[in-house]
Amino acid sequence: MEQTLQQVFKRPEPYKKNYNYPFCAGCGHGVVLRLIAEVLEELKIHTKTIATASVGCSINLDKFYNLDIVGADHGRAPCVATGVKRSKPDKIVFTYQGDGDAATIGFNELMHTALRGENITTICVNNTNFGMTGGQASATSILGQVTATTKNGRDPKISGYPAKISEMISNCDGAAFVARVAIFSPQSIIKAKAAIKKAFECQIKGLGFAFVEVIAACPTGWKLKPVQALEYIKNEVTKVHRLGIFKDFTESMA
Amino acid sequence: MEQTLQQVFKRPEPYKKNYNYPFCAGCGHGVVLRLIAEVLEELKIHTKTIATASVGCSINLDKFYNLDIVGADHGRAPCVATGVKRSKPDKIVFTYQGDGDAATIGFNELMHTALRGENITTICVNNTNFGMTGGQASATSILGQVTATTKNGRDPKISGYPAKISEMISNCDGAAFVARVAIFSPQSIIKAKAAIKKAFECQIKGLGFAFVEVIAACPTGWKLKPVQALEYIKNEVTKVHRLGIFKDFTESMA
Amino acid sequence: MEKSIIIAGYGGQGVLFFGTTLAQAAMIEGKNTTWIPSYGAEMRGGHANCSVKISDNEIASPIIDNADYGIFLNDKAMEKFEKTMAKGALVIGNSSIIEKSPSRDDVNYLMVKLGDCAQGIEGGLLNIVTFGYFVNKTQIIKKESALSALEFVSKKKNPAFLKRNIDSFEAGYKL
Amino acid sequence: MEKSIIIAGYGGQGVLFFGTTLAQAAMIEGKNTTWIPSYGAEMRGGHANCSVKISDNEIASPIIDNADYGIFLNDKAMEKFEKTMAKGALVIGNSSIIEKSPSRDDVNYLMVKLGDCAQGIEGGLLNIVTFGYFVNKTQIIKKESALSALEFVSKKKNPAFLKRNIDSFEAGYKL
Amino acid sequence: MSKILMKGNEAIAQAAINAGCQCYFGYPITPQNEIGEYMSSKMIEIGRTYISAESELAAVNMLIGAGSTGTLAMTSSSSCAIALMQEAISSMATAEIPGVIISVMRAGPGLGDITPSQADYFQSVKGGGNGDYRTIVLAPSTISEAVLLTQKSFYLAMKYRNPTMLLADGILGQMMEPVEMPEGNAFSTVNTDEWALDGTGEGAQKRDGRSLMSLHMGDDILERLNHRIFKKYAQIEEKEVMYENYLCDDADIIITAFGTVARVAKSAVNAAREKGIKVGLFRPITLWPFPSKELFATAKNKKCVLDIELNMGQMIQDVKIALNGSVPVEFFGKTGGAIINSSEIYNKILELSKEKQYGTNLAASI
Amino acid sequence: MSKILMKGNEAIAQAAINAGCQCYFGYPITPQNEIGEYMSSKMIEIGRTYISAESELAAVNMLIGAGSTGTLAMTSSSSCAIALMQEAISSMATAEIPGVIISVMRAGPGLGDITPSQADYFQSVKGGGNGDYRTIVLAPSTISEAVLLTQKSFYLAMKYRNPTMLLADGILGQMMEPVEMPEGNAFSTVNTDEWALDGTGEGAQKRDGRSLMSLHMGDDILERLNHRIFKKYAQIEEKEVMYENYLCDDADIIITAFGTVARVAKSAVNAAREKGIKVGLFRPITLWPFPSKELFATAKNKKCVLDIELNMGQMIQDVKIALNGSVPVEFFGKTGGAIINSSEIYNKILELSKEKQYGTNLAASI
Amino acid sequence: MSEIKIDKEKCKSCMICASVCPKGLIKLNNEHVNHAGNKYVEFVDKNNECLGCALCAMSCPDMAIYEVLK
Amino acid sequence: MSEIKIDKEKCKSCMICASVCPKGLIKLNNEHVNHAGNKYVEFVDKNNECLGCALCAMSCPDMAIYEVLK
Ligand SMILES: Cc1ncc(C[n+]2csc(CCOP(=O)(O)OP(=O)(O)O)c2C)c(N)n1
Ligand SMILES: Cc1ncc(C[n+]2csc(CCOP(=O)(O)OP(=O)(O)O)c2C)c(N)n1
Ligand code: SF4
Ligand code: SF4
Ligand code: SF4
Ligand code: SF4
Repeated sequence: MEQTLQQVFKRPEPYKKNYNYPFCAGCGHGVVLRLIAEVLEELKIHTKTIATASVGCSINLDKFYNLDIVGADHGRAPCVATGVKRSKPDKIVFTYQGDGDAATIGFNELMHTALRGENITTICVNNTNFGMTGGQASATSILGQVTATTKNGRDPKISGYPAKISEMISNCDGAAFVARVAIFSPQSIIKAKAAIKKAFECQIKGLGFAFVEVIAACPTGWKLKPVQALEYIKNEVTKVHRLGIFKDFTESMA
Repeated sequence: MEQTLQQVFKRPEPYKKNYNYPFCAGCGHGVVLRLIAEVLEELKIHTKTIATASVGCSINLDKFYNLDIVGADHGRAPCVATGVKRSKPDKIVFTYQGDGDAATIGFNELMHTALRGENITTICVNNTNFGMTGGQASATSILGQVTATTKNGRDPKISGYPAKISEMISNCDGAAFVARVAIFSPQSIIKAKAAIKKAFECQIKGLGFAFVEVIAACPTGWKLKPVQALEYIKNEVTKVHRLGIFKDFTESMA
Repeated sequence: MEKSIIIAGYGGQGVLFFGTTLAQAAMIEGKNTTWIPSYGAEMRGGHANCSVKISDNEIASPIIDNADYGIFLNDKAMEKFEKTMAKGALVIGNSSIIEKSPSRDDVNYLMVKLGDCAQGIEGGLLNIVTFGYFVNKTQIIKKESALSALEFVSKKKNPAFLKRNIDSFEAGYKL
Repeated sequence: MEKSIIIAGYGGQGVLFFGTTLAQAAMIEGKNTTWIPSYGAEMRGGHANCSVKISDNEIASPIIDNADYGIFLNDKAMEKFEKTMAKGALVIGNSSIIEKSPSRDDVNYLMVKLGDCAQGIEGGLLNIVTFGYFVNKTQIIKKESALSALEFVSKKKNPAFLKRNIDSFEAGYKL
Repeated sequence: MSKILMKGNEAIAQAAINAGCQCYFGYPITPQNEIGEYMSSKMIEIGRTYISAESELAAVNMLIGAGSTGTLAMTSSSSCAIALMQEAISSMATAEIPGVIISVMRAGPGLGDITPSQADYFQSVKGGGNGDYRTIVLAPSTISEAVLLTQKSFYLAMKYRNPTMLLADGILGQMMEPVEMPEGNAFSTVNTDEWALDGTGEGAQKRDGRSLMSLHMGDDILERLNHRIFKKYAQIEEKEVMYENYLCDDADIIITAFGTVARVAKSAVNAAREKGIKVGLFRPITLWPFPSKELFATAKNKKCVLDIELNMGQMIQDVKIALNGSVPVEFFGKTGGAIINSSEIYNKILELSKEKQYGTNLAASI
Repeated sequence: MSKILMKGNEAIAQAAINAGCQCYFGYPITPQNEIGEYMSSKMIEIGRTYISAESELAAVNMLIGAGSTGTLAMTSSSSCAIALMQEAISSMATAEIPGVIISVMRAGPGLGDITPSQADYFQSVKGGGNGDYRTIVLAPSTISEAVLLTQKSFYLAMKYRNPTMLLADGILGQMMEPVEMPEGNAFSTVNTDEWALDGTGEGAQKRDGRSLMSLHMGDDILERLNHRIFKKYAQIEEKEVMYENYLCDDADIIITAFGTVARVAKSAVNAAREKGIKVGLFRPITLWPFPSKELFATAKNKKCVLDIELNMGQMIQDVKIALNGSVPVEFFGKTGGAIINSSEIYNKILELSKEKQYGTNLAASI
Repeated sequence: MSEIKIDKEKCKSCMICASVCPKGLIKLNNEHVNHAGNKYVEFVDKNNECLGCALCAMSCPDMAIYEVLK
Repeated sequence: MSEIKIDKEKCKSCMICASVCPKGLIKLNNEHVNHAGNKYVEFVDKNNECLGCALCAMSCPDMAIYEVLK
C-alpha cells in the first residue's frame, strides 16, 4: 500500500546527508533554517547560493547545510555578504543572523547595507537574547524579560528600551522588502516561509535589500519549556515586536 | 556716547580668551559651537559641563572651549559620554559629532545610546560629507551631491541612499527630544539655538536622550563659496533632510 | 596526597554539580581543591565532564594527567576517559545505561545500576545518588562534609531540592 | 648634483602646484625628482610648503636636510625655513608682503615684489610668476621643460588656466 | 577571612567590586560571561553602574568615559573581542586615561574555539593598537592571585593613568578553587584631582578647562607627549615588575611560563625534582613590564631555558630578547585550545636533560 | 613604459587596478585618502566595484566576502583605523581568505597626528588580532617599489590565502616621484578553483558545499588547523623573504631600517662612505617573514648594528631576535610624527664610529 | 492511512510536534534515551487516524520527523 | 548709533555677514591680508545706519564680529 502514499514532507535538498543540528531542544533556529532550505530548493537557487553565517547559535551552518558558506565575525555578516555579492553578482547571497548579531553589535552594518540597497537577503532570527553565550539580554529583549544579565527582568531605567529592527530597517530607502514574522504555530510558520520566499524573490529580481526578521524561541535562554516558549512568543514577544510586512517592493516593482 | 550703548552680542563665556577656530571660511561648525556655548551660559551649566569631542573637523574643541573635554575615537562619542555621565550623573554631558562620526561609522553607538535613554545631549553637525578628510561622501550625502568620492554626484545605484539620522533616532524609545535644524540664515540660527537649548533642558530634567541634528555648511567639501553653501542648504539639503522637531518629551513630561 | 577525580556524562546528568559539591566538601574539610568544568564544543554536543583535585598540600597543576577516580554516567564518558585513568584507579560506572564493558585490567571497576537506584527514589537524582555512592566507597571526604556541602550548594542553587538531594545521597551512600 | 628646493607660503598661494610643476619639468628632462607636500596641522593652520629634489642620479632620501633653494611667499615661510637653508643657498622672497629682512649672511637673497608683478597681469598668478622667476634665475631646469610641464599640469588641473599660467610664467621669467 | 569556593570569573568580578570599581561595561563572550552576569546583579544591587554595552567597541569606549572622570571602571572580554578594543586601548594610553580590561583568553586565531589558550600574548603585550604605547599586563596563575592582581590592576591603572589588562585564560576563568576574598581594596586609592574631568567649577573651585585627548596635531606636540609618556613607562619598568622564581637557584634548566601553564609546569618541576633533576620555574607575573633583567640574572650560567606556552611561541620573543643569546632557549607549546598537562612537561624536561646531558646526577637518578 | 609623476597613494591604487583588483572597499582617513578617491572614480569607470564603506570594520569584512569567492580585492587605511581591523585580519588568517590591506602609517598612538610614522610595526607584524597567526607584511621604500609590492601583495595573498599588508608611511603615500607603471599585473594569477566559493553548481559541475570559517569548535580541530597553517607559514618564511643589502660586505656598521627611513639612511650611508666610514644598510622588504637568517649572516662579525625607525623601537625586537646577541644593537628613532633626515643619521654613524672606534681608516678620514 | 517517520536519534523530546498534532498521535517514550542522551517521541497510530497534515513535521525544530506520507 | 566690532585677525572673508546685513554696511578690504593670510571685512557706516540687529554677528562663523552695541 505504501507506494500509493504521497510524500507531503521531506528534508529539503540543501541539507547534508549526515547533518547535525547543534541546537537545544525546541530552538527556533531549526525551523527557520529548514524554511530557508525549502525556499532555496523551491526557487531552484540552492546550487548558486552562497550563505553568510554569523556568530551566534547558528554559526555552524556548515554542520548541516550542503551549501557554499562563508563565516563572518560577530555583527559583520552584511559586509561579508556585500563583498560576496559584489564579486559574484549572479549568485544568490544571504546572511543568517541573530538579533545579537544584527541588532546589537552589528546594527550599523545592517543599516548601511540596507541604505546601499545591497541586493542580498538577510534572515534575522530574533530570539530576544544572546543564545549562544548563555541567554544574556540583547538589544531586542522585551521589557520585563528575565535574562542572565537582567535577572529581575529588563528594566528600561537600567537597560533601556528594546530595539525594533524591522521598523528601523524599513526606514532605509535601499530596503525593498522588510517583514517581521514568527515561529510559534504551524500557521505562523507558513507565513514565515512566505516572507522568506519573497525576500529571495526580491533578490532574484534585483530590487535591493530584503530583510526578514523571524521571532523564534530560545527555550534555553528563556528558561522555558519548548512549548511554553512558543506561548511566550505569541503572548509576549509579538506584543512588542509586532508582526507584519513593513515594506514590499516586490509587488509594485515586479 | 558709547557708555549708553547696550551690548547685544558678545562672545560667550565658555570660550578661551585666546581661542583659535580651526575651521575653513564659512564653515558651519563655528556657529553651532557658539550656539552651544551660548546655551550653556544661559542655562548656567557651563561650569559643570563635560564635553565629548569626536573625530571630524570639530575634534579640537579644546582649542577654543574653556570646558572640561574628553576626546572620543571616531564614532564612539556617545559611549564615552555614557561613561562620563554614569560616573558623574550630576554633571551635564554632551557629545559634539559630525554626520560621518554619528551616522556613518558610529550609528550603532548613537542608536543604542538613544535606546538606553542615556541622559545626555548629542549635537550632530550634518554637513553631508566627511569634512576633515577632504570632503568625501558620508552616509548622509544627498543624491546627486558631488563629493571627493562621488565625482559625478551621489548615484544610489553605486552608493546607496542617504541616512536620515533624526528619523532613525526618533524611532528609539529612549530618545526624549529629537530635532533637525539648520544654519543658513539668521532666522534658522535662532531656531537652531532654541532646539539646542531644549536638548540641554531635557538633560537637566533627566528625561532621557536628547538629539539635535544641525544641517550646516562645509563650503570646502562642497566646493562652494560660503554664501552659496548657505543657499545649497536651503534649496537642496533641507529638501532631503527635512527640518522639524521629531520628538519632544520636554513639553509633556516637564 | 593529591587525588584527582573525573566525572563525566550527558549534559543533563548533573556532573558539574557533582564536581562542585565534591570540591565544596573538600574545602569544608580544609583541604585544597580545584574544579575545572568542560565547556564549549563538548557541552554543545550534549556531553559534560569536570575535573576535581583534592589535596592536603598546595595544588600546582589543576589539570588532571591520569585520574585516580573516574565517575562515568554514560558510554561516551567511559569511551573517552577510561583510557586516561591512572594505573590502579577506581572507576564507578552507571551500569543502568552503560553498555560498554570495562576494558582495562589495571583499573578497578564498580559498575552499579545507579540510574535504577535514582529512579527508585521520589525525585531521585542520578548525580547525587552517585555522589553518595562515591563518598561511601572512597571515603575521600567525610560523609558530614559531603552533606554540609550538599546543603550549602543546594541552598545556593535551589533550596527546594535539598531534601531530594539528601534522600538521593543517602540512597547512594547505602548502595 | 642633487638640488633641493623648499617652496613655502600661505595655503592659497599655490606653493604645492609650483612644486609639482617643477618636479614634472625635471622628469621631462629625464632627471630624477621627488616632491613632498606638507599636510596636516600646518596646512590646517593656513600654511603650506613642499620639498622638491632634483638629481641626475638616484635620489635616496627625499627629505631635505638643508635646502639649496628657498622660495618664500610670506613672512611665516621666511621665519620657518630661512634657518634651515644650506650655506650658499639662494632664497627668493616675495617682498610684496614679506616684511622680515634677510637674517643670514651665508645665504644669497633675491627679495622681489613678486606679488605686485602678479597683480600687474590680467589674472596673474603669484606662484607661477615666481616659478618663472625661479627658473630664469637658477636655470635648474630649462625654460622649455618648465613650459611643457606647465602645459601638462594645467591641462590636468584646469585647462582654462593654461594661458594665465603661461602669461604669469613669462612675466616672472622676464622679471 | 574565610575561604570560599569561587569560579575564577566570579572571583575577579567580586574583587573588582571590593576594589571600588564603580562602573562595569561589557558584552558577553565565552569564556568570561560569568563576569558580566555577576556584575549585572551585584553592581546594580549596590547602586553602581552596570551596562550591557552594544559591543566591545562600545564597552571600552564607555570605559574611557568613566576613566576620564577619574572613576574606577572596568570591562571584560575575550580574544577576538579584545581585538576590537585595540584602537581604544591605544587611545587610552595616549590620552592617559585609566581603565581596567579583563581579558580571558580563548583559542584563536579568529573566532577559533572557546577552549583555553595563551595565544593573545602578542595582542596584549605588543599591542594591536597603533603607535608607540604600552599596556600594563598582569597574568595571574591562581584564582587567589587573580583576585589580588585584579585589585592591583585598578591601582596601577590609576597610578599611571594607563590601560591595564588582567590576562587570564579560559581555565582560570572557568575553574573554581577556594579563595580568600579581601573585604575592601588591597591597595591604596590614588588621587585624581589634578587631572580628572568634573567640570570647571564655581567660585573658589573654579579652574580652567581640562582636556583628555588622543589627537595631538601640530609641530612636535605628539613627539613631546610620547617622550613624556615613555618616561612614565620607564618608571613602570623600574618599579612594577613582578615575577615568581621557583627553585631556580641551583637549577640547570629554567622553565619560563605564565598563567595557568606556569602552575602546570610547577607540578612538573616538583616531579622532576623528586627524580633529582635540577629544574626551576621563572614565572613573569607582569608581562609588560616584562621581568627582563630578572630573567637574565636568573638564567645566567644555566644550561638551558625551556619556554612553555599555550600557543605557537609568543612570550618566547621577550624571553629571547631578555637573554640576548646568553642561554639557549627551547620551546614547548600547544595551540588551538589544546591543553598541556604536567606529564608532558615532565617528559619534555626529561628529554632535554638526557639529550643535552644537563643535570649532574641525572644518569644516576633515572 | 614611460615614467609618470605620481603620488604614492595614487600609484598604489593604479598598481592595484592593473593587478586586476576587482573590488575596493574603504573609508577615508588621512594620509591615504587619495587611494579611495582615485578608486572611487577609476574603478567605477571600468565597471569594477568601489564601495565607500560605513567604517573600516565594514570595509575589511567586505574584503573577506570578496576574498572568499577568490576575487582580488583590497582595502586601505591608516593606523588607528587599521587597529579596528585586527579582529577581521585574524579571522581571515584562520579561514584562509585572501585579501590585500594597504596601511599608510600616521603618527600614533591613538588618533595621534596625521604626520608620517613607522610606529605600526608591532600592529602589523606582531598582530593585534588574537591567536597564533601571521600577516604577510611588505614595506616599500620608493613609489616604484610600492607599485611592484602592491601587485605582489595580491599575488602572495592569493597564493597563500592569507591577509597581506602593504605597509607604507605617510611620506610614501603623499610624495610624488616618477614611476614606471606596469600595464597589467607583474605577477602570474593564482588558480582558486579548489577552494573559492561560487555555489555548489549544477550537473557535471556539481560539488559538495564548501565553507570558509574562522570558528572551529570541537576536539582538536583548531589545533590541527593551526599546525597546518603554520606549515604554510614555514613555507612562506622559506620562500618569500625579501630584503636589500646595500654596501654591507665590507661594512663595520650595519644599519637596519625599512620603508622611507631606509632611503634616508641610504643617503647617510653614501655620505659616510664618502668619508671612508664603512657602513652598510640592511633593509627588510618583507617585515614578515622577517629576513632573520639573512640579517644574521650579513651582520656576523660586524662591529655593530644600528637600527633606525620612526618610532620608539619596534622592528629592533626582530633585529635582536635574529642576531641573538651576536652583535651589539644600537637604536636611533623618533616618535610622534617627527622625521629623521640624513644628516641626523650621518651624525649618528659618526658618533658611533668615534665612540666605539669602529672603522679602521676612520681617524684618518675625519 | 497516512504516516510520519521519526528519526529517534535526532529527536530532542521538545514535544512541539505532540502539541500541534490534531489527533494526539505523538507520544514520549519515557523509558529510553537515544545516543545523544535525549528522550524521544514515537508515532502511535493504532487506529490509522493520522491525517498526513504534516503539522508535526513542519513544527519540528530538528527535522526529526523527516518524512510525511499521505 | 549702533556699532559692531570686528576682529580682523579672526575674519576669514567668508562674506556671510555682508550677505545678511540689511544695510550693506560690511565691506571687503581688498588690499590687505591679516596674519593668517586672509582678506578681511570692515564695518563702513558713514551715516550711522547700523541697526544693531546683530544679524551679522549671529551669522559670523568665526565670531570675528565679537561685539554688537545698540
Ligand atoms: C566580537 C565578539 N563579541 C562577542 C562574541 C561572543 N558571542 C558569540 S555568539 C554571541 C551572541 C549571539 O546572539 P544572537 O546573535 O542573538 O544569536 P543567538 O545565539 O541568540 O542565536 C556573542 C555575544 C563574539 N564571538 N565576538
Ligand atoms: C577609525 C577612524 N577612521 C577614520 C578616521 C579619519 N577621519 C577623521 S575625521 C573623519 C570624517 C569626519 O566627518 P564628519 O564626522 O562628518 O565631520 P566633519 O569633518 O565633516 O565635520 C574621518 C573619516 C579616523 N580618525 N578614525
Ligand atoms: S541557546 Fe537558545 S538559540 Fe541557542 S541553540 Fe539553544 S535554544 Fe537555540
Ligand atoms: S572642511 Fe568643511 S567642515 Fe571642515 S572646517 Fe572646512 S568647511 Fe568646516
Ligand atoms: S518536535 Fe521533533 S524534536 Fe521535538 S519532540 Fe517532536 S520529533 Fe522530537
Ligand atoms: S562673517 Fe565673520 S568671518 Fe565671514 S566675512 Fe564676516 S566677519 Fe569675516
